Amino acid sequence: MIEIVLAILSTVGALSILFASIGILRMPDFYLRLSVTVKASTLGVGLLLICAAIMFPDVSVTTKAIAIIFFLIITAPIGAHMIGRAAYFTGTPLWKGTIIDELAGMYNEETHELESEESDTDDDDTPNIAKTDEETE
Amino acid sequence: MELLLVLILGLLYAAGVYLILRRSMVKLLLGIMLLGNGANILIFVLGKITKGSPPVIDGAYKVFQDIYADPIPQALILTAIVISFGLTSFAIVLLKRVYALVDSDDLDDLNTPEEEDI
Amino acid sequence: MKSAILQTATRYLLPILLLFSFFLLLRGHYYPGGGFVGGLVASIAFVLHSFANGTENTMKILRYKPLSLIPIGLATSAVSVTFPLLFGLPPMTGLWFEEPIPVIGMIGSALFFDIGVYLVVIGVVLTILFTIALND
Amino acid sequence: MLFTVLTGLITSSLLVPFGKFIKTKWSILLPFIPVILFLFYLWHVPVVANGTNIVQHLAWVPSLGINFDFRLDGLSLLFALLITGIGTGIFFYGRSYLKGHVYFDRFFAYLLLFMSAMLGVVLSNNILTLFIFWELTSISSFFLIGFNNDSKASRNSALMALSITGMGGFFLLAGLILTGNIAGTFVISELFAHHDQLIAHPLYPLIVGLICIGAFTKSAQFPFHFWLPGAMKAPTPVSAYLHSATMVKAGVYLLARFTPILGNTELWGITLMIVGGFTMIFAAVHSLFRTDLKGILAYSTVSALGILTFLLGVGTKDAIVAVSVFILVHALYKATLFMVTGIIDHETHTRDITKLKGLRKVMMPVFIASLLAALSSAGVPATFGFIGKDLIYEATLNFKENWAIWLTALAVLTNIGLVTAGFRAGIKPFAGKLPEEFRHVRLPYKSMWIPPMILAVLGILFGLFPGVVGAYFNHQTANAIAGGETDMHLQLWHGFNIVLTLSVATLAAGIALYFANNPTEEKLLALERFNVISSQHIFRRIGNGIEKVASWYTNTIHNGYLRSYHLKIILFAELLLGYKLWLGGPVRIDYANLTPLSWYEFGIAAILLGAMYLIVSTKSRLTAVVSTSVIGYCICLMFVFYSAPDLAMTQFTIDTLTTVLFVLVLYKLPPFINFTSRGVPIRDAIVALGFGVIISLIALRVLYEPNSTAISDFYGENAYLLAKGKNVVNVILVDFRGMDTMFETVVLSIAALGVYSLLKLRLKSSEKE
Amino acid sequence: MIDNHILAPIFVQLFTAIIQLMCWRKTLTQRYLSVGGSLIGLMVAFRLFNRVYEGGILTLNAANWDAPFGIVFVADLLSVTLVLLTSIACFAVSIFSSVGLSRQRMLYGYFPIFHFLIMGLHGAFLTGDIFNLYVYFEVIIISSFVLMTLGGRKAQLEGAVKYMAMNILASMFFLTGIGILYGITGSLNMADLSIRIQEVQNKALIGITSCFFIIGFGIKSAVFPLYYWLPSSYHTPPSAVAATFGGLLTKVGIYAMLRVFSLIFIPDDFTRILLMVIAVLTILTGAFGALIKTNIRRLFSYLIVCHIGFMIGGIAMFSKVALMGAVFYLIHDIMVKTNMFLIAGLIRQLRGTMDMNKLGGLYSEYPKISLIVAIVLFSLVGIPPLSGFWPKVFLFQEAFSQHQYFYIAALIIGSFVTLYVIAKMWSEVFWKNPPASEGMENLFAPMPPYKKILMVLPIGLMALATLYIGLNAEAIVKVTDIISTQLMDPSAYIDAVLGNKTD
Amino acid sequence: MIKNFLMNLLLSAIWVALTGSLYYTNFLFGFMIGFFILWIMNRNETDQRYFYRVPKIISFVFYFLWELFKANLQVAFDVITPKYFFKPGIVKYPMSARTDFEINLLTTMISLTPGTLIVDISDDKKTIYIHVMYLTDPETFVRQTQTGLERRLLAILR
Amino acid sequence: MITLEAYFDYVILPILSISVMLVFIRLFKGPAVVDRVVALDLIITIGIGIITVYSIRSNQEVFLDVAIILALIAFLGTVAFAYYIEKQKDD
Ligand code: NA
Ligand code: NA
Repeated sequence: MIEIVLAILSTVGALSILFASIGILRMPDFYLRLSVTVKASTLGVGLLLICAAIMFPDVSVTTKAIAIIFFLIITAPIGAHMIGRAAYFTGTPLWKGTIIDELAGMYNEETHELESEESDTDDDDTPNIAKTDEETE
Repeated sequence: MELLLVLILGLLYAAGVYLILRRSMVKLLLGIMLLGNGANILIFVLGKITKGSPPVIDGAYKVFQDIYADPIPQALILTAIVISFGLTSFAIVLLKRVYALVDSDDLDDLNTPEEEDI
Repeated sequence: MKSAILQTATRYLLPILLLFSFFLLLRGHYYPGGGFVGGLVASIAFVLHSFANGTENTMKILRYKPLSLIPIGLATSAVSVTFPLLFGLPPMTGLWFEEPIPVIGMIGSALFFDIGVYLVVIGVVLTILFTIALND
Repeated sequence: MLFTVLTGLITSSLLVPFGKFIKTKWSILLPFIPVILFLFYLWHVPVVANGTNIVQHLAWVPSLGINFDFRLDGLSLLFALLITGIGTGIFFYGRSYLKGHVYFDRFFAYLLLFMSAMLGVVLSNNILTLFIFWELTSISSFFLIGFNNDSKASRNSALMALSITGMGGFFLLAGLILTGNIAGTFVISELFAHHDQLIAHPLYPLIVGLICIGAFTKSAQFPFHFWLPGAMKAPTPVSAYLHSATMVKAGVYLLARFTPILGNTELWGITLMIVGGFTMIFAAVHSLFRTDLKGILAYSTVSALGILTFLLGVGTKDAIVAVSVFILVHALYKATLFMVTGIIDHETHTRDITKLKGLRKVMMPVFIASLLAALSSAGVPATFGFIGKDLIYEATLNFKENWAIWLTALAVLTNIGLVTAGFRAGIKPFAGKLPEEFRHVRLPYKSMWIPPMILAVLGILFGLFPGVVGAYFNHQTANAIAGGETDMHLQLWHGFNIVLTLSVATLAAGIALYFANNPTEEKLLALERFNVISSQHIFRRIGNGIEKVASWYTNTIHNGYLRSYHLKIILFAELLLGYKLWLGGPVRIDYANLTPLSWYEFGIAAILLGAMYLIVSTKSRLTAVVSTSVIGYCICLMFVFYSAPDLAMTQFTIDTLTTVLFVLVLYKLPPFINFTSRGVPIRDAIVALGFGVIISLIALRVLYEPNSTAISDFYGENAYLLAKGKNVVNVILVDFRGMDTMFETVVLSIAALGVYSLLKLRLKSSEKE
Repeated sequence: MIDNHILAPIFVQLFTAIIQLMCWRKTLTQRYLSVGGSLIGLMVAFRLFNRVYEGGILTLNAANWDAPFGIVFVADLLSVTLVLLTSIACFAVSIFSSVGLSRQRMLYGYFPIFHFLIMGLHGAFLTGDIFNLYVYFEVIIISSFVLMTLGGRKAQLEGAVKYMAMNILASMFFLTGIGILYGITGSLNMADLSIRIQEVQNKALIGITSCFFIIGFGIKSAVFPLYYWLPSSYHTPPSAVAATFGGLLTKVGIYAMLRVFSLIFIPDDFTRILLMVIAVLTILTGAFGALIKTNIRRLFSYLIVCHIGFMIGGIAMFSKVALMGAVFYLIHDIMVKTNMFLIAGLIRQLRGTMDMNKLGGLYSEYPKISLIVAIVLFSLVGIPPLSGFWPKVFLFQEAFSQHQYFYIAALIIGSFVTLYVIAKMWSEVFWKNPPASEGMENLFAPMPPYKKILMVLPIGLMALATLYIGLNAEAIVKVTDIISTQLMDPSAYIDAVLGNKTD
Repeated sequence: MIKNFLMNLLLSAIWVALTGSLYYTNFLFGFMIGFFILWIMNRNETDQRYFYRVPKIISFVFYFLWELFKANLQVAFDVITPKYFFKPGIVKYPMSARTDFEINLLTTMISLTPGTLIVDISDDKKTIYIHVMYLTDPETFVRQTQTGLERRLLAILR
Repeated sequence: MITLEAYFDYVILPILSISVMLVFIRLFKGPAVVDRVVALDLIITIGIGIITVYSIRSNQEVFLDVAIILALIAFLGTVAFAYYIEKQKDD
């Protein structure tokens, strides 16, 4: 019984990871890659860790597994946010099929400050801000 | 498999050597780091290596019940890693300072003919 | 490079990482860990904090210059190394209290040595990184 | 005898603190040092003349066989007397000559040092001790030649003299040690017994070569002669003392000393004869063209030294007798002439014989001394020089039949030159009408003209009583050189024979030449056209050539490019390791003993390789850093697979920190530029791959070497029981090998301090050190 | 014999450095601590030397683990001699730098790092464990990096990049060698290795391993095809630092070679020929370089290379006499080279430059200082009976016995070039009238008298030590005799280290 | 509320001590028993927030997991099929969440759901910019998130 | 009957290994540095998975300690790179 549970959990976990890696390969732009990979991999690794927690009948192992999942859940979104923001800021192009970009022109170039409302300094044609890129795969 | 490790370490040495033959200071630094890694793996693989049996005595016991990996190379590599961290961090900063003074990453520019600059 | 998300997260991560670094330090004699890794993790905690809040703010938390940790750590290690000389034993000889203490286990000169290492590592890493960060 | 050597050394060093004191009237104390020493050696004359050798031994470095072994035999005594005797004269003379000079004290310090060293050379009974003093004479000579150190010519001459004699010195050292090695002793008196062994040794030619180079450089033999005329930049007392009477004769002394040890062979004889013979005629001719008094004397000295060398090469008993006498003859007249020259120079401020005239009118006593010396040098009958010349001719005439005529001709020609040179130096400045400009010239202090006068008079006295002189001074000298009994009966008058004929002819020809040919600037310039083939020129050319080669070599090999240094180091390593590897034969691989290959390992390895490729090929610096991180993390995983959790943790944290560091530093740097051409990367790649392959092959070979696990087993068994820890790696780090860790933390601390100072410390330009 | 005092020289330096770190930015305190610590270190070293000279080899098992399980420290006569010499140099440099160095440099940790460097040197000389030796090497190189860059002038940093790159490369070779050595023997204790290496079946592998050490130590000691870092960098740091480097750092490479070749890899014919070729080429390379340099410190740098060749030749001949020569030269060289760079520093203080073309007139202005300098310079040249002469006698002797004529030629050339360049330097720097040029500043004259004395004092002390070595060569010969006996027959060393088990 | 939670924890600890087996399952079981006991005891109290919140949290967890699962499937399908179905866009999202903790939790949740990703947060912490994979209409997305995820989350926290 | 061990060995671990290699292809290709950074982050995350499975397979819980460290601090690298990328744009 428990073996079947383990097999299912690990299979789902491994497949999530596989999808994440296929995703990062296939997705047409950076943001989509980022979006696809972070959660799938977190989910996949989380499931594998649950397997480990079940396999070792030890409190300490379960604690560790939970701790790892917890840390992943805290840190993965932060990492994704930081790099996504950096990418956007440095003008990493969006996929041509992107339908809307409400962030465009919201950054203050000098201070990196981000307004919640359109400020009067904004300029939609700021060359450094991400543009949809026809050449992206 | 040891052969794989041997292949890896050989290539680490090769890549390290290739990089220290470049003109860029950053590549020099990366080369040095790769060489260090190569040396570490060499020490590692030349000790007695085992899979899945770390040299940690099981909680309940006082001595090992099973085979365990040779701890000495591990201790040596640990020391070596930490030492190279010290060297590398100093080197990185040196690079930064040299770049600030010479305004170049090119090692060939490091030949000020000035004799009296102390 | 301020990010509100990173800043808030760091608020939880800093204590967690520090706690974890103590954990690694104390259990080093029994499980993977020890002064080095412990010190490295602790310094990473502060580095993270400095990324989120700026190095100046991290320095404020630390109060003292990380550089001053180096001699303290070195002295701790060096004293625990030379301490056995007082008993006519060679330097570095392990001296142990008779009874184990719960959680930590046996207390001995090795632990003090490791604490010294831990402090040195923190001092070193933070000195290096913060000097660079503040130098720009 | 030790005290005689040390006296000079000690007083010399006492002059450092008491320099000011000795500049006062107390300088009168100085000449008494050589006087006392001279009397000491004079007192030994009767004893030594009986054939007794006085030996003294004092241990110094017995383990090396280098001791203060002194031995006073005829040869040593003659030289010791010359050194102290002429030294006495020079000290008196020099005291007046340099009166009031700022560096009066230094001058005498050097001179005392030199005197001691020279005494050491001639008294040593140990060839290494001899060498020590030998080098000291070179050094003190260096300081004396460069005494007028604000003159560039003076400095260059000093450097030249030291270079030539110093180079010879090192050859000599090699030769002496080789001699000692073969004979098994460094003691001269013991070496005599090894004569046959030494000349039979296959390395005998090498010994002769090395020792001759040492002697020839010191005694200014062709082609090393040119330093001596250059050395005339020294103050005249120095020229008189070192560069005519004593130091330059050290080479002759050495050859004489080694004649019984290495001599009596064709190699020895021919070498000395050729070099000496060529030198004597060459220098004699040269002396004819000089207009500078000291130049004339210098070349005639070289010529005289050539004669001595030549005679030692001839090596017959006659020749040796001639040597023993001619040393004394030459010392007496040449020192006199030099001192006279010094007086002239001191009073008239010129040494140009085309300008000097009629000085007899203002300095008669000087003229008398000078005249006597010139006569002796010319070998006019009834002078000691006459006896010397006779003996030379006798030696050449009695040489092997076929050669005798040629050698004699050579000697005659040389002597004609010397006669002329002697007259030019000794008579010409005093002859003729006194020009207006020299009217004010006065006779110098007595202490300046009395010493040359004494020496000149001795030159006549000895000529009048040659038998006594021979018996007391020269007989044992000749015996010492010959290593056996010689026939020494000096006479003023031999009757009319071929030798006398030759002497008279020489004198006549010399006088004729003196009147026929006057040296002028033009002639000297004409002669200098031949400088291209002169040895000085050739040496200088060689020197410049060496300097060019050195410069080319140094700048080529040490070109300032780090990558080229690395390339050379790696190539050297590859050659060395590759050769050793090739010697070891093929590498076998035993698959049975390997741990199984698994998927995850394979995946990680593939990534590692990819990352390595990326790192070497990328043009983006950040990509390179990312790849480095990948490598680090993959290695971390490898450590996990192979049971090293501690390593994995450390590797991972450190890698992350390194990345952070890179990131903090690198953003300011420009992107990589592809500097090099296409060919260079391929070459480097081949070199790099070669290195990797070599390391891999070595690793494979070691992999199958069974190694003892005794120590790691000990750690495993005792980690908990004795060291109270279960993580063996950590126990090793903090206990078994805790010393490593202790100093590893020191490394880290220093790195941090370094980073701190590197970034914070900004020196002001005023802070030099 | 086990003795806790072996580690005293190391710990004196360690604690001096730590306490100085605690007195961060208090330069005056640091100066006192430095001189005091060096003095104590010197006394401790002298005591240790005496004990070993009289009582034989001492050992200490760190952490109380028997050899070969723990790290063992061994004080044989070679080690303690070098420790003593290092302590003397340390004392001199410490005094010199307390007055001769800019306060800015002291503010940023000059003294602690200097003492860490000395500690590393002591450790390297005293340890009996090959990996521990590696750690000390790293202590040495990292502190030398820091000292070399301290001040951060452009030339300094440029030199430091090259210095660092090649020294790290050397460490890499050394570390690789250690890995292989562990792979074939399973031990790191040098005495233990000495025994176990003989049990290794695959002799070719021993040869390969030894090559790593030759290259690693070869780079450290700056021998022919590996020396580039030295002339690229030694002219750049402050003189007090250059003195420590010039006198001591390359010598650690020589020491390490002596140690591993006497204990672990007894030189075979190939190694001897290789080392001899290296020696000859090193001498020539150094001589050539010295010939063309006009900056006195660059000139000294090449002379270091040249004279390293002398010692390597001694090791190459590997016999008792040859090693006596090499060790004697080592002793002489440490004293003289350290002092030479101090002298260079003094000259710089006096004239504000180190370029021979711009220098001059020191002899007439400072005759007594010049005299001291002359002693050192002529010792360097090997003018008998000064210190540089004696080892050459051994080297010549053994070279003739082994028919090493190329080496003899190289010895002659090397000695001659040394003589020539030093005489030239004397003529240019001391005799010549100073050329009139602006920017020439005398930093020495305005110093208060006590500072002047403190600056010349170390040079004088070292010169006295050099004179002692030269004039009382017999004492040194005795020491080198014992040392080379121990090196040629390491059984005493091995017994001292491993024999404790049976006690 | 906190008092209740601590009491509950104490009870579960006592349970673990009584049974003597230190396992998570055992602890969880003890917690459930404790919760039940406390609920029985406090039925008449006015402050019932604790007893409402715990089921809410549980239901939120399941809600979130379900959303996670759905979105994951969708993305996975998109990833492995050759054609792209997504219509990405960056949407400006005005938050109701105010405290740091609320914002943090919300952003984490949004980021962890496949298909959405926080690109940045405005400096006044009122607006977040979300990269959305399957975007039909920005207003719809904002409304759905506000009523779904954010409302449920704030219901627990406030 | 297939054992769970074999299932881990021959199904799960290969899947993970292939995944990690696929991710590396992205790292290799880029094109932007941010792509590489994300790929690196993913590699580490998958690495945590691999370590977890490996620790199950070798029955050694100590390896999970390594996984904890990875989980806790891997993102610092990503943060650092993000910092770098933004800063670099500044200059
Ligand atoms: Na996310
Ligand atoms: Na999402």
